[in-house]
Amino acid sequence: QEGSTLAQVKERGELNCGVNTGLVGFAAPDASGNWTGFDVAFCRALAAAVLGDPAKVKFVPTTGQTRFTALSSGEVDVLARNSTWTYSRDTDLKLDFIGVNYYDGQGFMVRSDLGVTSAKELDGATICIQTGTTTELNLADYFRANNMTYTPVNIDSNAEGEQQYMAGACDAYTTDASGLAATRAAFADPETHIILPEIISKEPLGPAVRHGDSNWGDIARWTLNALIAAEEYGVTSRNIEELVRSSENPEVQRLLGTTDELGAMMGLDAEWARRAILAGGNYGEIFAANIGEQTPIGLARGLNAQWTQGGLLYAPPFR
Amino acid sequence: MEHIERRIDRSQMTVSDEVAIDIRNMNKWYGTFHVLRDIDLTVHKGERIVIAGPSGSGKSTLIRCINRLEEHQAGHIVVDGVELTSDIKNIDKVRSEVGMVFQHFNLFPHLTVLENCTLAPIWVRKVPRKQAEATAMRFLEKVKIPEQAGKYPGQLSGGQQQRVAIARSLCMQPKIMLFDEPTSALDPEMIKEVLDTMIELAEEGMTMICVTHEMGFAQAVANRVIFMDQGQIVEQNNPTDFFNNPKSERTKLFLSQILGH
Amino acid sequence: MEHIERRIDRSQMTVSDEVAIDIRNMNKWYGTFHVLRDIDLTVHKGERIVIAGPSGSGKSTLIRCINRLEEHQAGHIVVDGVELTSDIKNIDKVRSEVGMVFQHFNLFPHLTVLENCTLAPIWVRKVPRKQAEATAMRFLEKVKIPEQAGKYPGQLSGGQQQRVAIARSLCMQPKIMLFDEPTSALDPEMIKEVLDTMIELAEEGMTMICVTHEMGFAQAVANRVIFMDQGQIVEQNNPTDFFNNPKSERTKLFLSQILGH
Amino acid sequence: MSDTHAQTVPFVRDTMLPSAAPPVRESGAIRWLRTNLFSGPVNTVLTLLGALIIWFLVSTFWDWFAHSVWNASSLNECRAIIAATWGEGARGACFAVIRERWNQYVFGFYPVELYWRPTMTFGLLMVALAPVLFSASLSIRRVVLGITAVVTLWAMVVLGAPAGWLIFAAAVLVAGLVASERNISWMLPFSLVYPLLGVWFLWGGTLWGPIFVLVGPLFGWLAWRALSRVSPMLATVVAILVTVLFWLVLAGDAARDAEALLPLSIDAVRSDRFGGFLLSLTIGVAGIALSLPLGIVLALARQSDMFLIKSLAVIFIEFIRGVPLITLLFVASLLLNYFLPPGTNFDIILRVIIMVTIFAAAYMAEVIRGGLAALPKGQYEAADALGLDYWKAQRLIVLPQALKISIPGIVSTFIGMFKDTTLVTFVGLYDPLKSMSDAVRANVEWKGIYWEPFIFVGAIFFLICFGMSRYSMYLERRLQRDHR
Amino acid sequence: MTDIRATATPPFRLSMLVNDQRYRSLTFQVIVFILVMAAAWWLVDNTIRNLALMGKSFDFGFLFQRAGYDIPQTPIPYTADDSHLRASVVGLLNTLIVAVLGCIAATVLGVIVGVARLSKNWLFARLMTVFVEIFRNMPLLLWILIVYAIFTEILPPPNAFRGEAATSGMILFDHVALTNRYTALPTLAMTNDPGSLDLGARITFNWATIAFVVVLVGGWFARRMIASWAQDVQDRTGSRPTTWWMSLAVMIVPSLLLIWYFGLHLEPPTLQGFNFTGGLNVSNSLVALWLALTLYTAAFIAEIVRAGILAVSRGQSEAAFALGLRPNRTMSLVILPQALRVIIPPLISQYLNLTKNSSLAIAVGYMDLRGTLGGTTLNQTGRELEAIVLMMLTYLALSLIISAGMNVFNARVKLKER
Ligand SMILES: Nc1ncnc2c1ncn2[C@@H]1O[C@H](COP(=O)(O)OP(=O)(O)OP(=O)(O)O)[C@@H](O)[C@H]1O
Ligand SMILES: Nc1ncnc2c1ncn2[C@@H]1O[C@H](COP(=O)(O)OP(=O)(O)OP(=O)(O)O)[C@@H](O)[C@H]1O
Ligand SMILES: [Mg+2]
Ligand SMILES: [Mg+2]
Repeated sequence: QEGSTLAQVKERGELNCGVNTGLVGFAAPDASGNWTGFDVAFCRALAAAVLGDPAKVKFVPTTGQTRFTALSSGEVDVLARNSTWTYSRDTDLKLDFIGVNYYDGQGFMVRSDLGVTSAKELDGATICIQTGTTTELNLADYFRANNMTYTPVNIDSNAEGEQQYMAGACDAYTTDASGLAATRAAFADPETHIILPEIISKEPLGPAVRHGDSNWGDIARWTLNALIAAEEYGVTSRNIEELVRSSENPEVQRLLGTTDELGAMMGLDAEWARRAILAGGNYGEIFAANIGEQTPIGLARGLNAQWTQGGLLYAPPFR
Repeated sequence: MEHIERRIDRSQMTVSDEVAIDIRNMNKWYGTFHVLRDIDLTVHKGERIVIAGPSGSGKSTLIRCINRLEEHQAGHIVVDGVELTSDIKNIDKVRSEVGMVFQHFNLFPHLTVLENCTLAPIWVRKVPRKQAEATAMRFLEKVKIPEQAGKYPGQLSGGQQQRVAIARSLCMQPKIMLFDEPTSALDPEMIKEVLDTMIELAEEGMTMICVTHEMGFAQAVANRVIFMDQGQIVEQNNPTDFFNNPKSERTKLFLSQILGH
Repeated sequence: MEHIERRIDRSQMTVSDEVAIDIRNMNKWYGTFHVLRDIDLTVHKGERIVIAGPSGSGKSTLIRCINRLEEHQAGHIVVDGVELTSDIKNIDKVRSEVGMVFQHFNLFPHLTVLENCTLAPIWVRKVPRKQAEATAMRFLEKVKIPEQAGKYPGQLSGGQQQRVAIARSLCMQPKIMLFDEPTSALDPEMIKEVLDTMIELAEEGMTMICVTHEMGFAQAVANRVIFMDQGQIVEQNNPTDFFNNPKSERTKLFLSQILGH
Repeated sequence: MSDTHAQTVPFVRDTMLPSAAPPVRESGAIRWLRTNLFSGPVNTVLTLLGALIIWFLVSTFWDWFAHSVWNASSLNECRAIIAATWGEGARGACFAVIRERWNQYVFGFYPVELYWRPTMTFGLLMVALAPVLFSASLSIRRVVLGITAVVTLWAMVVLGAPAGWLIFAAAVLVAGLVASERNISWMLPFSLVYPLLGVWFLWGGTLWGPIFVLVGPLFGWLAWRALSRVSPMLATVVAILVTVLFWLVLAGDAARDAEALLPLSIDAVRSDRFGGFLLSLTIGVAGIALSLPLGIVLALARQSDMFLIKSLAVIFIEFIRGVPLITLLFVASLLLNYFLPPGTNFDIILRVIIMVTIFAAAYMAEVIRGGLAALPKGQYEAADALGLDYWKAQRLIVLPQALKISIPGIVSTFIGMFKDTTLVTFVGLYDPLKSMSDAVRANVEWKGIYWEPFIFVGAIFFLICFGMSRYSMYLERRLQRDHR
Repeated sequence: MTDIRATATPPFRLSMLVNDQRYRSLTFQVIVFILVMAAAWWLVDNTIRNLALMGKSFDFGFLFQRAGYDIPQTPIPYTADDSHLRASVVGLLNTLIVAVLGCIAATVLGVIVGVARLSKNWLFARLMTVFVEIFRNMPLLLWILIVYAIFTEILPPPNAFRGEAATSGMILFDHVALTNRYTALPTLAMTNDPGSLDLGARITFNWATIAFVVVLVGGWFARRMIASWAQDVQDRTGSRPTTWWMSLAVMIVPSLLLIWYFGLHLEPPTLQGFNFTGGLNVSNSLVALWLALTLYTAAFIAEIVRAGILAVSRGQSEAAFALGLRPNRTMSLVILPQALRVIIPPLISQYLNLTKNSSLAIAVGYMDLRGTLGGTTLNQTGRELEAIVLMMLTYLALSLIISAGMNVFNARVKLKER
């Protein structure tokens, strides 16, 4: 177990977590440099599970260019940077996506006064797009498939994309629908922008780890699953202490480590999941706190609801 | 002094009555500094005038005004019948009549000696190159360095360079030559070469104004020596009287310093 | 010639039997050009040798070989008992015994005169600064410019600079001094100052080898004059005989040119 | 006197003419205007053109600057204030963002309660630099150190530095001032340890680390002393080996043990907290300090007679100069991990500093080579003839002169490097120009603010770079005066 | 004589490795060589082990895979179906385009500013000084961002040109539209299209283009012939014939003929749908990058030009004036030939800098070599090692070509000096 990621992280006493350089709601530093966001919460949960302290995370801001390299070179232990799980990334880039923490799809945002109601009407349009993302490829494919032309305006960061779009340097801004919603929500006049109904791709976003260290992959995967499962079983950061003492549900007991030593199977202690949930709450709490409808981002759960609520979130059983 | 070996027979040289340069009441200021004050000076064709005076007395400024390298602010300067005003045509006319030799030669280092000499004739006088080169060679022969024609100025000694500078001016066949301390940047051995050349020019009757401290030269060739101080002409006389019998106190003082060593 | 006013009383000066420099069969090539050919030369302690010869005859090369600024390719050079091979220790030893004065002084312009003189004693001989400065002042006094100690070389005249260069070499308390045309870059007035200094050195019995064309100096101080041509020693003799009674044709020719003007 | 013939006869002036004032049109403002602005048709046109440009710039930007708002908490508030004060449709700058976020532009995400530490570090930097940069002029030293002392201490008090550190900083600053009056070379030891102190102040952690880093060369020196009689070269090799071995093998553990015995540490601040001008200055100063010696070594290597050394230097220099800095930064962030043993990982700021240093050193080497080539051969020969060995000759004779000649080039390399520190934005570091502004704009309040941060950041860069270029001119003049 | 040299060799001892001049440098070099080789081996070994650990290989096969992304500006035909290699070539061409345009513009502007700084006009000279200091002392990245922001924030979007109540109008007789996305330029249309020359790899050249190039190059040679004829006449007769109209004619008349023959005319871009079409849309990222590079580099070039002119002493122009040469002749015959020698070498290194600085295209999303090969391609394929190595080598080759050009030029200029 010497060179394993888990051992390294423990030895270092700190989890290196690759995040976006700044995407409001998902990962962004505030004025004093504290990172917050949906992806950030996962990192904290993982740190809590492994190291026992959600604060023991070093956030490494990565650009679209540097993110996978940072992971494969070992600069970060886990990449939680709204990255799409694709075949080639999983195989050729030698990453292991450990699950999906946000089901997304690529969409378009336009000004409502443009008079466009469908992406099919965007023939000849100028479209702002972040380089180095899957969206770039999806866009090319979509327009070819529909026999349309477009002019890409390549941008480097989300902030820049907003600037270009706001100034009218592009007719449409395309990125993951969640990002669009977040961007639109932050506008001074959100009602004058519409997000077109077409979702042109599947964008399952999830954390990734390096290929080859399955145990570390398991830890990350099951931390995510623990957060999802916690929501399913109604375990929240507020009632967790009580449930530890009183829960009758055997699945919850296993999850919280009151019975069975599930943690030991991954080289962790029994209370790993308890700490992960305590770090920022269960999946639902994290969602609500960072990107939910009460936040300026205002995303609905949609596909990201639990399977019991008609969504796609479905954590495998803890046993 | 000992450089000058021959004296010109002044009686042989004609000073015509025609006026070459006429300066009237000329004044010049640098900012508020009054460099030249009420200069009156008439130079006849064929005259050879030496201007002497302490440093900063305005000698250089005066002769630079004559070909309008400096602008005067009051009075008149008429050169060969052309008055120097800010009219560009007049300036051009005057400059092509007046040759000037500088203390630091100011040869063009990127051109050969021959090219230095033919540049102005070709571009200003519109002389065919062949002819310009022939003329240039003639003058290079006169200054005794025809064999250096193909070299670049950097490859010549100071004395040779100054002679090229003289030849370059002569190639424009000027009516008047101005010299501004032509020998003061030279090593002693080279001074002689240059002075010899100038004496030869004087013998041929060239109108010359020469700022110099070579008093031997002045005694040998000048018709007139002008002594300047504080921007004004303090004394002028023929060289014999000037050196032997200076009138003003300043002149006496200056001569005692100059001839002292 | 007229620079030299006094003659050394040679009888007073001792030339010991000890050998200071012994050059045997030395040859040197630049590429394929054979600059020095079969040089044999023995210099005793206290000897003062003047080397003369036409330009390009290898004089500079010879003395530069003696402190290994140039490498010889065949033969032996033994300086003060140490043979010059490519062994660095020997080279260092020889260099600290041999002082050298160059034609162009080669003072260090970024250091004051005093610093120029103390640099090598402090860094090579590891002399304490105080002591080095005291020595330096002594030698600056000897060359008669103690008052310039605080100035930079750029502020001195050529003659003063050359004297500083001599003092700088002396500060290393060398057993042998080499001079490579020490006066040829100087103006005539300054030559005297430097030659006087060198004569004084000679009077104190310093072993000296001097490349120079100052025949007056040679006659005044040298024990031996060596005449070189085409990389070989053509003639050597005491100065009196050398100048009055040269044997080889080349020497005669050379002397006639040198003494001609 | 105006009679022509009067001139041909002897003439003596009895009374000297007094100096007169120039004619009105030849003097004062009018003449100045005439000669400097309206001396000809072309000049007049140029003057008008210039005036037009100035008018255009002023009229375009005047009201924007005049209507600037310094007190607001969001862009919308700014706009509201501008609209309320100067009427609907008025344009105005919203410098409130600078007021609100200046600390981020200056310190990045450095912990607020520790702002005094970088402040002190850069204040003391001036003291450390004084013996090197302002060695010649007492008055300049007095001014620079005086201002530094006052500003640093004031800032530290304002930023809430603990009393102990205030006293420490004051002590060093006063010592600097005193040394500056007496003999500035007394401060040289401080200048020498400053790099380690500076690193410690900025990053914090245990002081034992820097101390043991210093101890390494000490052992090296001891080894050198012991062996230098036997063979200087062997001694040097051994000394370097001892030093490096000490650093690699012993220093880390020793520091840890010492820390356990006697804790000497301040709050550690991680690299990811660095940003803004703090980051730029850290990279810039480190790059400058490191690239000069490396550049000198490269230049000497390139001038060497040894074919292999020379070729290696040429290849290295030409390679580095042939590629854009940005690609080197990508190497630092993407490829360095390929080239190091699996599992090694070191600080991204350190990696960037290394790359920036290498980049600047290659340019520096060329600049210094120019200076070396300009030295007459006689200087080398004189040094040889005096028995100085290669290194002594280089250090005492050659480099002081070559560096002096190269000062303008060296400083412009520094300026270029300092400007280039903004490029770290492309490897995910928070430079003051782009990343920091993007981060500020990522907040809802400041979304859409562009010009004000640009102006603020640009102005600071301008001040620093312009200051450096003026300083190099001063230095050049001073050295010319000194030695010629 | 022959064996003299041989006798000088003393027997070899081990200590000579350190103490002997001849062997010492050899020893040192051998040690350095071993160290360098060891370091290189260490790096390569680490790389191999790291690659193995990550399960990656080092091969350039990815260059031939489908790129899958679009590029806004393609000097040669390119679609998302083309290979990464072709995308990289497109990027390289884009780098060259901005570099060449930048070098030309920066030279022109730099020379103007440099000369203007020496102008006697106080106001103008000061203004130029301010320009130079401002641009030299702030980061290039800042200028790129500012210029780009000016374009996007200040210029109108295309739909401001739409309809009756258009808030913006096209300039230059309705042929050019400045928008915040691009500058819409008119197309050159031909009524008599001669077809294209196909070079393979879908690179085509219209015969008309080729004809124009031929005519222009021919015209240039003709101009030189006219100049040498004029020189000849001047040499013979002294007066130089006025040739500017002839030069103009040989450059322009054949072109006019070609224009007439091919029926070449401008077709203004029209606003269709979202954007202007039918013309050439030069994206703002290119224009902004080009402009920022130009302004920034021009400030440096201005200083070089100024220093070059100042290096020619005042005496030179005075001597020329005294000979009666006019100021413009003085400039062309005396000052410039001398100043150029000082100016050219640093000028070329500014060209080098500009070319390398063009990699800051990343800030405005201009798809240059770094944006394609070192950007999207790297990202999509995950081949950072190969992509970056290839990219660095390409830049290196560009630099070496430029500096080789400089050396040739220097050698030629030097020759004239002696
Ligand atoms: N361009 C200028 N601006 C201001 N003052 C000047 C300028 N040129 C010369 N002067 C001043 O004008 C005065 C006369 O200068 P000028 O060169 O004519 O003297 P000079 O008699 O030739 O002296 P020298 O023998 O040293 O050459 C001097 O005091 C000089 O300082
Ligand atoms: N580094 C060198 N490489 C090749 N040839 C050289 C070198 N140095 C000197 N020479 C040649 O060696 C010969 C002897 O040179 P040296 O300088 O010793 O002559 P010299 O007698 O001192 O002449 P001078 O009186 O001119 O100083 C000359 O022909 C010279 O051209
Ligand atoms: Mg004068
Ligand atoms: Mg010699």
